[in-house]
Amino acid sequence: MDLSYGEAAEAFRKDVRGFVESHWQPGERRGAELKEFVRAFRRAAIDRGYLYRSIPKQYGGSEQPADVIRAQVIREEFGRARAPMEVGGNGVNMTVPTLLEQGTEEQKELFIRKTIEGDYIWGQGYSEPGSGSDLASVRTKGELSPDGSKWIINGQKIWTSQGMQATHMFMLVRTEPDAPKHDGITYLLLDLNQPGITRRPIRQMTGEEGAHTFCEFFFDNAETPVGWQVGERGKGWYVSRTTLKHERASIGSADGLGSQFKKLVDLAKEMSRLDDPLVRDRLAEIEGRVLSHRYSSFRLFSCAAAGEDPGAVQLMMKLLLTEIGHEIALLAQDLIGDQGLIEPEGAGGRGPRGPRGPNKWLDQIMGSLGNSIAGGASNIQRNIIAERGLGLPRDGSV
Amino acid sequence: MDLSYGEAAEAFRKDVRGFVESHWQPGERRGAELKEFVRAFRRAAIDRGYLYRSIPKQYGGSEQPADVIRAQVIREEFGRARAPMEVGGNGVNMTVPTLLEQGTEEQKELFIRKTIEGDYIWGQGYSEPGSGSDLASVRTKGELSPDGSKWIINGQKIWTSQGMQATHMFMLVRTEPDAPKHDGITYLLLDLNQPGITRRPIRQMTGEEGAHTFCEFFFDNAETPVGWQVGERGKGWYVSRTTLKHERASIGSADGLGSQFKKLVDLAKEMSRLDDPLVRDRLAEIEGRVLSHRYSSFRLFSCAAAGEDPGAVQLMMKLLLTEIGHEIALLAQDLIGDQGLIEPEGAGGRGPRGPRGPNKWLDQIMGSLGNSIAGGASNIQRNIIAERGLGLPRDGSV
Amino acid sequence: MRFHLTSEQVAIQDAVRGTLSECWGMEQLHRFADGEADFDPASWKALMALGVGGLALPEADGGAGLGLLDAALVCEVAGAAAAPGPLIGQIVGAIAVAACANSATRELLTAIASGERVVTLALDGDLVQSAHAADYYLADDGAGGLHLIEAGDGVTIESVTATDRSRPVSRVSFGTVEAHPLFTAGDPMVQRLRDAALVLIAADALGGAQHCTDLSVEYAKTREQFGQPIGKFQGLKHQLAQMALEVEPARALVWYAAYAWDAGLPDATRAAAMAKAHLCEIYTRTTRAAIAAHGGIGYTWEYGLNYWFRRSVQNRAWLGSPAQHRARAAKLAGW
Amino acid sequence: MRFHLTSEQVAIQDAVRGTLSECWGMEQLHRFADGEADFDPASWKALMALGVGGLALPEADGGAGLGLLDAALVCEVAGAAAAPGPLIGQIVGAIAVAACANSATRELLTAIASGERVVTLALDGDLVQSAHAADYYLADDGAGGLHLIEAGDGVTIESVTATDRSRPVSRVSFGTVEAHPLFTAGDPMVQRLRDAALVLIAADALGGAQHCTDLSVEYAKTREQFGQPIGKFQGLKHQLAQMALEVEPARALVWYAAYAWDAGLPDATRAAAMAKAHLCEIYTRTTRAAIAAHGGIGYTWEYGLNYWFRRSVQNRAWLGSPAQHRARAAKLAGW
Repeated sequence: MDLSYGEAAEAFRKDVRGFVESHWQPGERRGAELKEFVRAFRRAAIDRGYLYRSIPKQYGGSEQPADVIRAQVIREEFGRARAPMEVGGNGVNMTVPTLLEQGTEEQKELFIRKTIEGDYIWGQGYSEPGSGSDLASVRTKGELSPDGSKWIINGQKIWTSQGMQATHMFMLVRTEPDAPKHDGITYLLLDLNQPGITRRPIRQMTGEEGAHTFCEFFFDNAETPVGWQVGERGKGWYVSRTTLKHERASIGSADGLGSQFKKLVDLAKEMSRLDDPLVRDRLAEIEGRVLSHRYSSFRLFSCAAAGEDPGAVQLMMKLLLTEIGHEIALLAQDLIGDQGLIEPEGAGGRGPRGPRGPNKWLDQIMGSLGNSIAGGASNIQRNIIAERGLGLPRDGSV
Repeated sequence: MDLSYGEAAEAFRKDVRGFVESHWQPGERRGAELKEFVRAFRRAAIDRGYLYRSIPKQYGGSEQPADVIRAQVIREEFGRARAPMEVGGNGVNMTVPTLLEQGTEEQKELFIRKTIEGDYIWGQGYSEPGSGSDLASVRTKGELSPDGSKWIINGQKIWTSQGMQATHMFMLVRTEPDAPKHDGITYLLLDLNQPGITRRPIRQMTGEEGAHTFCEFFFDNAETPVGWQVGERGKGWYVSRTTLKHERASIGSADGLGSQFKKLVDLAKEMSRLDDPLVRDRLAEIEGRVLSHRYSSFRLFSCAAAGEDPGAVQLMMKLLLTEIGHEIALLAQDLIGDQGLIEPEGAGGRGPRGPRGPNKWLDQIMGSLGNSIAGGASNIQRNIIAERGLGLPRDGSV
Repeated sequence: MRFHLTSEQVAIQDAVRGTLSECWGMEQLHRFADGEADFDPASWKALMALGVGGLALPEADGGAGLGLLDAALVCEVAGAAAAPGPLIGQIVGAIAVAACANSATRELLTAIASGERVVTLALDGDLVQSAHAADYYLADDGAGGLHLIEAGDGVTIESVTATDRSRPVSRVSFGTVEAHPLFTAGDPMVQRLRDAALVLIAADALGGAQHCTDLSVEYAKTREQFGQPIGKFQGLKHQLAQMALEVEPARALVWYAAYAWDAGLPDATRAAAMAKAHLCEIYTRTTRAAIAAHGGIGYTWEYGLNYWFRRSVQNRAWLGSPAQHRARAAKLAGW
Repeated sequence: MRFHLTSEQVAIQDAVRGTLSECWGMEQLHRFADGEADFDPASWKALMALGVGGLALPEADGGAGLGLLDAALVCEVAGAAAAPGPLIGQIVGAIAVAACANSATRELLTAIASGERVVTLALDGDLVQSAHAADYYLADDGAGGLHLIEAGDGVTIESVTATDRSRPVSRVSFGTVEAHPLFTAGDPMVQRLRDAALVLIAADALGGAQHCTDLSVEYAKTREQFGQPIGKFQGLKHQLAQMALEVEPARALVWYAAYAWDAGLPDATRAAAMAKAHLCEIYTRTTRAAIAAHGGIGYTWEYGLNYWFRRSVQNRAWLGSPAQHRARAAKLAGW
């Protein structure tokens, strides 16, 4: 085994670093000026083939051969310099790949470039109040207008991330009420800037409620042209299953977890608890799982680079991360002790707030519960591991 | 609340203690002589109304009004003096109550006295290799002899405790192969001393094998008179459900657990680990559950004494005990460390054995797993708690 | 021998439950949680009208002549309802004043037992519940003595955003204040009062954990997924059974700790530590499990589960963490 | 960048698995477990014929020129099969002898690498695997130095009933013995050899835990209860998923520890401690979970699961408990 990326990659790293150093000089720019500078930087990065590598040139991508190592090197070098990477979000991660696989030429032309340049921000319209994990139980209705030119949408969607900023939505609506559960659904794109759509932020247990939280959407005769339907009518469920390919493998989540664990150790030190044998033992126990996650993500990354199937472990990463999050939360809560009785600056709710000291861990302590959003998600994960990973018989819950 | 038994009970305690002191003087008696002395002592205790209180005098019992407090006092006083109590075992705990409720006059006459005097030892014939928790899936066949005078039994039973000593068996056999699962079963009594029956001890993971372990029974045209059938033909499943009433509540299991926990603390001291903060914390954490179990058994006992329903907690005691057993096992294993690498005197298997020191905890470390005998028993317990205790919908597994 | 609730005790719990259900529903909880107040006079008056302030006082002192056990049963119901106000401080304060020798101080008893005057705890640290509303602070002097400090001059109160929205704390510091000395360092009552507080916190945790379990079970019965109530899926079913398996047997642990305190048993102090440690662990695990069992809706502010989670955060840290009390219990056992 | 097995490494595991499946099935395991022998020549010869003894040795020393990682992969398969014999001692012994300066000692290398001479570990305590069969004992002198002690005069062996029936230990004490000094106290090789042993124990635990999980999954697919395979009941299903969730990600932890040792990375010692602690915890939990998942049959001696449970008992205690290695890891991290 060898955790170095190899000479070719290091040579490539030189190029990337050189590019970033010469092009990412935001200096004192602010506001609109900075925005324009970022835009220009991204364009240059695309020309170099550093961003949107899986997206054809004609739609604004750089159309590069898939290469997870290069992709990782790019992430590392851009990250090192805090240079802007792909805009990310649902648009780039879900809308674009779906359109590339199943969209019409017109749709690709219409949406992809605007999306990767950040003009269009996409909300996901899958979950509904009644659906939870059972995403196929879509109730939001879609009906063709009398002249057959547009879809009329009525119903409600929930748990839409970035909902307050979203300009567009990709959604599942029930268009064939009488068809079997999975066959009466159509996949639509929707412009959110129209009457007949109201959105409401969902306040979370953390109190968080601002721009970056989840939203609820209410549709009252909202409209979208039939041309914005992706895939066949009634086949929307299968369109939504379009899995994401192309350089998805990354060591990102492991790096995030690693630095979170480092912060946990720092917290123990800050609270003068690092010499407590119980704390040391729990830290080491948690780190055993943190490192298992880290090295497993190396393993996934390595398999992806070699184009090999890593097997069941890839089905376990999400649940593993969730469980480690719970363990970190429990230890963090014991470490902050009394400090946890006051909310940190920035938490939702009333009145003057305490300083953002160790109590800022409350965000993680509560936030770690957010991973179970969408009805017993962890139990769904366990089913996926058991059925797809271990080959145990299905019980009809996924 | 009040954990004393009250004056009446203490007065009664005096009587019992007086009786025991005057009658339980085994002295140097051994073997047959001791056996006869024990027999005589039990007879005297029955005359005094101290043993077999729920069994009518005509069958050899003392036929006393149900009184859990008195029953508990008797247990305590007999226990204090290590005087012999009821013979116990499946016979007294299951056969006798079942016969009292559903047996024919002839059966009561035939079996009860012999059972409570210890002449008949009963094995339970419920589980089969294929059945596990699904006890109603009985495959052992019972067919009437041509002349209709006896049942001919063919098949196999497993997990019969005290199987090597048993003289008789109460069993479920399938007599109506075509009837629905629960309605084709008949409850039979059987004399085990006959050709056509072979028994084999089941060697357990502890290595334990021999007189006190579980057994497998093979029936090859074994016979029993039709008169030994309990309840209606085909209704055996419901006969076997006969629940045990009369003074069942006792603080026994809690006392057992309490002294086991005390031994665990002694082990920590013996291994010089009692000053290890991790050990102290784990001990206190386990004790929280040990005491919850202890005080809950007080609660059950108190409800029984008052003839009130304690509610769901009574469904939880078995699983709680099982889980505490696992926690104790894990800590004990860490406490004995290297000593666990040698089996204690008395463990099954080969060669010379190590001394019976701290390694004797291996019996508990492995034995705590025996609680899950009979297929995922703990999951069955969880279902019982969820369905009968919390009123959640049945899923067809119990 | 009696180790389960009497019909009178059940009746007390029903009365408190009924009263709170009238004046402290989710609507009031939401409003209070986002308001500025650290005290809710309406529910306080309603509770005090039931005489819970003096429940544990001798009849001679105008109390109900009941014990800490009965007070714990009240705190259990209050915990289940996430009731506001320094209920635990009031009960412990009344016991303290009733037990003190100073007749001038004892004159305050009637007003405290009736709840007309509000007492809150100011022990270990500077975070105090209902600090703005309190008339008296039961405070330690750092040297082991206990005092009843009067609100007013010399008491500085700094508002903060409390994590526990149902029992908001403020930062309190004492300068030169009016204080009634209660017990000097070493007086056995000092430990007894701390033990009483621990038992009542454990009882509050018990009620909260029970409530979170009940909510989860109810939700699992009604919420449908994949064409059946989610409570029919064995995975969730067993998780709910596990929650109940933690909470229900622990009830007797709280009962015993209260009973041991009332009966003055030698292991009363240790029983209080065990109950506080064990129930607060369970409360933490149960609130987390309840939110997970609910999925998305459990994570929303509106649904309200988070108020119990936040309450569990305060209960856990209040007067010492579970690990600290387990360490005390180990010491007290002579390990 | 490469962090998954090569086809050669997969082939090595297949070869070892195939060889063991021929000479070490449940029948042999049962016979050995109840026999008096502490060594099984047949399976040992078969394994050594594959060259596993010298796998981690430079080709110059007649080894395969591979690394500890490859040796760990072999130990993983041996753990899955509950293979007998001091395999870990042999591999570590070969590395030790190959690395020592004394040419007379190095002459033993061929016989050791080939498995013709058997090496077992006698570190920390007096319990030694295959003590009767061993030709050499890799022993510490209590002062931090390592020696290769020859079997024979001065070596006293007391037979005991070992808990781990697949790798039975005996009590060994050394009097005046023939010993080849290997490394003196403070020589970095002393720590390196201990680290290697820890990694190989972790690998054995990984294989054993995987085997117990696989057996449980297979059983759940075939065993029927209440008219369906028990593996369809979500309760058990999720327990099996949880077992896999523990074992599979931990595989990479073992890989990394071995890789760090081979590459001589600065965190190699810490990685070895982490792997030993974490995998032995998992091994303990997994064997217990597997027996519970099987129900009655898992508790029988015949079924054989208990051999892996017993093996997990030795792995856990061998060269230090998980808690001890977590404490070391904390120290090594500078916490």
